[in-house]
Amino acid sequence: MSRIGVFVCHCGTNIGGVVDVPKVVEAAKQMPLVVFADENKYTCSELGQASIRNAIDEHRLDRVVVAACSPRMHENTFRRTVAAAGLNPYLLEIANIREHCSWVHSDHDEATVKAIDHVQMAVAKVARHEALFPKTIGLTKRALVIGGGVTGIQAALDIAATGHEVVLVEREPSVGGRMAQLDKTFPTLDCSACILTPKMVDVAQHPNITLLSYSEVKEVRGFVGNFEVDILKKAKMVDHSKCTGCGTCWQKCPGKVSSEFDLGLGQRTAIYIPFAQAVPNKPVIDLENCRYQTFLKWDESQGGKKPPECRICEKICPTKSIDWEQQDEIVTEKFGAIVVATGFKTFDHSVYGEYGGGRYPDVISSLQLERLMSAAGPTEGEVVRPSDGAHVKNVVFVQCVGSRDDRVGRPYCSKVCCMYTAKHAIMLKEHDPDVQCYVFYIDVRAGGKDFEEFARRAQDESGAIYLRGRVSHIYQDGKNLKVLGEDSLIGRPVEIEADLVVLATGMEASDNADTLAQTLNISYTIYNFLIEAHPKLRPVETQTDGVFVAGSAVGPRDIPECVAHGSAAAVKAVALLSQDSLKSDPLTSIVDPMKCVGCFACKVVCPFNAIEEQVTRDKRTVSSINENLCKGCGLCVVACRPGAINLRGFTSQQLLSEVLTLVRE
Amino acid sequence: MSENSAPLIIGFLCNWCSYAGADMAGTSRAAYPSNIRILRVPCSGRVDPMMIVKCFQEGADAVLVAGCHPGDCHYNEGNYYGRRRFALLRELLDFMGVERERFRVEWVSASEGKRFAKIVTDFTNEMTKMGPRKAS
Amino acid sequence: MASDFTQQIREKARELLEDGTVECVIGYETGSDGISARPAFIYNAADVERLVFDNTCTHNLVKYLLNKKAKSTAVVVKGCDSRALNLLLSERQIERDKAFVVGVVCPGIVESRWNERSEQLQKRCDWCRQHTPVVSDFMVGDPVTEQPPADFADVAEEEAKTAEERAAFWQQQAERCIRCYACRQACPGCYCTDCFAESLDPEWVGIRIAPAESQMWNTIRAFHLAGRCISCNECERVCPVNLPLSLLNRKLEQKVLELFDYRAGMSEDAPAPLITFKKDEKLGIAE
Amino acid sequence: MTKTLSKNELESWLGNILKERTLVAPRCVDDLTLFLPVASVDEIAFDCGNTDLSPKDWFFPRTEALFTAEHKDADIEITPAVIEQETVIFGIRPCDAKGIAILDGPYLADPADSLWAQHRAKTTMIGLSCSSPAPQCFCTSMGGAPFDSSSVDILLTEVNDGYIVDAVTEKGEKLLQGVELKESDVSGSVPSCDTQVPAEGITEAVKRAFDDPYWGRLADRCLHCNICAYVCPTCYCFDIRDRTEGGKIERLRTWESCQSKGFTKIAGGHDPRVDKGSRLRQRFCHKLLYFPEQFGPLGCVGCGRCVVSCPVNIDIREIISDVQELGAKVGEGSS
Repeated sequence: MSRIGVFVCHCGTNIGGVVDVPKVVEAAKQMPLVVFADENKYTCSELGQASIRNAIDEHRLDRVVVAACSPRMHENTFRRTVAAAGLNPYLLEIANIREHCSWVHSDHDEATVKAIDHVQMAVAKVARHEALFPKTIGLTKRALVIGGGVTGIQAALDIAATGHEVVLVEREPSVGGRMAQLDKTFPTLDCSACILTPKMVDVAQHPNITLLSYSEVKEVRGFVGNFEVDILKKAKMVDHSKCTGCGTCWQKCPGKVSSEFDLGLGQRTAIYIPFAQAVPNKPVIDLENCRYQTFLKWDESQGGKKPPECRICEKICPTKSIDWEQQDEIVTEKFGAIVVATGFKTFDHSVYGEYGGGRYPDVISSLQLERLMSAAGPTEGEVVRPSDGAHVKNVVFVQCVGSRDDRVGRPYCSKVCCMYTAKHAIMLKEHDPDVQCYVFYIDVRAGGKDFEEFARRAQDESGAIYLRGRVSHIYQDGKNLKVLGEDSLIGRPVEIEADLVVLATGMEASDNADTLAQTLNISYTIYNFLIEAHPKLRPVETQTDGVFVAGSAVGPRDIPECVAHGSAAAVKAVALLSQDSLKSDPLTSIVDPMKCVGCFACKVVCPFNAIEEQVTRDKRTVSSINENLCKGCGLCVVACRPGAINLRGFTSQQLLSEVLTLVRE
Repeated sequence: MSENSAPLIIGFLCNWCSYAGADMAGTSRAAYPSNIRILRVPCSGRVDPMMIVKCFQEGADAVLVAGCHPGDCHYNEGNYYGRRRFALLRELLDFMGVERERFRVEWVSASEGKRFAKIVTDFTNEMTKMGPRKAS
Repeated sequence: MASDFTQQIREKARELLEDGTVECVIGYETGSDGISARPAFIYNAADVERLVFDNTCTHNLVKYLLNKKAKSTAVVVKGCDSRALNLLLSERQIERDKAFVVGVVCPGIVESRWNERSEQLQKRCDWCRQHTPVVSDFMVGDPVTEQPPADFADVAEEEAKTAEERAAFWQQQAERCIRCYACRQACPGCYCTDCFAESLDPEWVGIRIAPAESQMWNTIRAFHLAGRCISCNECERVCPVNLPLSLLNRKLEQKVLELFDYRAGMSEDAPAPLITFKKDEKLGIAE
Repeated sequence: MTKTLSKNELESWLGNILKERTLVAPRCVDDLTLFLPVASVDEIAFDCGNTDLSPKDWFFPRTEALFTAEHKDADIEITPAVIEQETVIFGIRPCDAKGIAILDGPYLADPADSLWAQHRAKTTMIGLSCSSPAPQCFCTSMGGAPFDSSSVDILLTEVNDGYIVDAVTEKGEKLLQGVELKESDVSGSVPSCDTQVPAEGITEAVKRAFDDPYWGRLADRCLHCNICAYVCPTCYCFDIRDRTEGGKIERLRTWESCQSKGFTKIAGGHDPRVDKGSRLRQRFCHKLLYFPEQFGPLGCVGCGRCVVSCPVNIDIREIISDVQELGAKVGEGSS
């Protein structure tokens, strides 16, 4: 038989002013199993807590009900209180008689009746409570960072700085991400490469960081502190342990293809580094375009001339680093924490038929303009037309391409386009004072430090003409482009002859972000952006413990935000890795293997992959809960028809006891 | 306690959104009738249809289940499963003579204190008007 | 036709038992009244002559696969029964390679009781949209593909009553129920080793054999079959006090079809409606 | 000479009984015939044959409180259940009445079950001879007869223009006080029960066939529902559980059956009758072996309800025949 103590709080007059507290105490004394009931002015005060501790001692209480404010407020406080008196902290139940009673009801009698009912429910529930004990689990003190853009780089460096090992996985042959493609950054006009490359080099050189470029995460098993990750290392065909990155091979390679990094505006070779400052500064061979591969695959029956064997890279490599035998390889690594920073890609504007659908060479994306403006880009910083190489004079910018547009399924704002277009207008004017820029916009969103000033500068100092309205049509007219739009402020159609049109393409989640999210068991929006645990208060955590998200993989963000989130995720990861062991929340599901019939409805509904299959001694396959993965939602409990699963802290017995106090009185 | 013919409404509120929303109603002193008795559950997906049937079978006049808005579930998916279960359960209950109005499901976020108060007020008024349940 | 079916089933059974494909054939034989069928378990080829198939073969024999410890069992199934196979396969209660399914294209089953046999087809045959088994290793009869449209006139009739009338109706039914659990024992979808109804703690269904408890039992029994009931209507047939259990099952069947476009047991892979969801679906809940 | 009562006189007599006591009689409720209290004589189904459920509900209710307990200050106050209402059951068949009577064996053996004793004392049974035994009936094989008066208080036998009245017990005579009976020389035609079951020596045969695989094979088809036990007039097993409401506790006894899984589960989780065969065998061993060994008569009265109700046609008559054969075979083997 339990010995339950009930402590009813006046909360000053917050409760006592409405609820007849002494009456509640008297009613509590009559409830089954209650051996002690008392009232406090403020139960959460040191005095109030002491009275609970004393009563536990004096009356040998084994369970405690506190009738006070919401459990969301002080449940943990009172758990510590009862624990201090030697009780298991889970042998406590809170009756919410403030937020759910005295604060919302003015009739004293009704409020008192309700308070008594809530106390009775809590008493009935706590009688069914059991002592619960968190489990201690060990952890691997290493972090995995997925994505080597500026966010991932920042996160990796910050984690590494605390002495923890980091593995940074990057899908491309080099880290750097989108920021590496930019010329300057707004609103300071810092050279993007100048501020990024030192960090890229730091990553490569940091003793605590292992960089796995040209690699992808394939499979994630385990749980917080104990992840096991399969990483696919794609075959580079170059032995990076021998290669010095001297560059002879990519200078001599005859296989020329369009450069992804330069977005089709320049070329690269088949053995290549994506850009000059690439890290690692060692090449990979693009087998699709390698002449030796074409030679190997050549089939006489297809006719034509047999291609040359090539193998020039192999012949000229001074360190004999070319390795034609290399294969894709999967390595399995253990981590305690994972930071996801998979970034974004730009919207593909070819879906806009009215903008030429990608057919006009002189209608380019903003990111392409960045490459044109970059001194390290395909034109060495000369802004010329892709079609004929002519210098540009009239440039039209079209905003919100793939942003704020329901028609293309992108209703959200990409946040950075207004600012980078202002930057482009300013930069173009700086390059060539004769250039005239026109900007078709919907709104200019310039919220941010120095942003509004910067956007004004594009108009006031650089003379860009901002036209509020959508562009309805762009077409080729001789060598130039005609841009038809509307200036909605004066309500008149506008026609501008341009030699270059720049589309401010929005941000989208990077390719396969959804697949990766599924692998990691974190959620993602319908646009494939990752979802944080709480958009305000837990911005880098996810619903899966130990997995953190940062940067523009979560949603459109600019560089400083990405860096800040990278650091934030790093701190969260480090906070986790700095612990000697982890304590699991004991409020998890539990399976009675005798009752389980092995239908595994639980496994199907569990959002956290916490249900495992287990074979009993009598050879039945039954479910069992991985308590480290279980979050205590209770979905499995309801899915389980035979009632083999229960949820600690919210057992069916406990909830039913509460209900029965209401209906059987 | 359904004396003086006031309807007994049993509310199951998910801890993360709706229970917090009811807390918010308190914090903002948004008054509502006192008939409802509130149980805290981790998720609307933890509310077992058996529990709801039990409430009715033992004489409750009405049941309210409140959870996070679709897409906001603390456990990602709990309310989606709940939604399906409740949709069918309500049909079955109605078919067996427990009017569909007596079993209400609402999505209430942690910030919707006023809305929670309004929901409970409307529900209580409706149930008072309908009167106690007839059978069993 | 019936005698032809009987012959084909006997021959197949003989073959399966003789070549050791199966240890047991579960089929039908003539009952003690000499006019209606009952389940038969045949272990020896010599006994296959006991097997019959006629329009009194009402039992859903799939239920028996749940307890079979044999390495391999052959089972005779009608169209409706066969859907139970998919249900049990998807819920991992039986193993496909341990069952040899003798499907019978169902000619329709008549109302029969011990020593009583009418020529009136059973209710479920009026609703039936599955004369041809959905799972079979050997088919008796020519498969029919025609599917009549779903008809829920019986449900609609009940729904036309007022809530108060419906409550009173089910109250009367609950008063009759003696909680023998025959409905559960006959149902292929009821296979829990510990049924919620007999759980002492939590005590969902009280021990009293009384209307409130019986109401709880009947409601939850139906709900546990929501999206799982394969419409064989064995529950109603076996009920010794003739409770109209099919009404509850069919109400849910209708709703499941309407809301989720789902019919239980039609395939092994489609997830049952209550263990899946669609984010954007509209179900009339909190909208 | 016999005493008779016309149909009208019977009805007015029953009408008088109804005023003072609870009158329970066969009533048609939709498609079922059940023993239920009647509010007027019109409700009685006089020609219903055997009812769908047996009348045992009126002696061994499906649910019955044994006592209630309540907290009184620091103490617990227990109030035992008392049966006060006088009840008359009209239209009970000789087989069903015998079913009740033989349960005096287990229920009145020391220590007697007080509730059973009270029910028996407060209830008067007016039997009705069975004029047209149904195809499933086999009472004569089980030591009964369609006109057997041994277990009722009054036996009525339908004749052309009324009923022959036979007051069997003192209780019966008391109930008939004040009723004017006609003297008559009519005699009821003696119906016979066609179905004969070889029940003689069955106890011995069951004993011999106890370990035969027969039971396991029979159980193949058994669904293990409780129909047979719940329709049976002589199945008397029960379960006991407490029910709380507020601060009150009721100790309840309800029907249970040896066919239920877990019926014989004991503390610690062991169940000696876990397989279906042993559970099914228990039913027949109890009726045909243990009951007669302990209390004398066979535990089956041949009412035939289980024969009709079993959804998979487990037919006790067939089993008796089978077991006789088996027993004989085993007997030969051992001798």
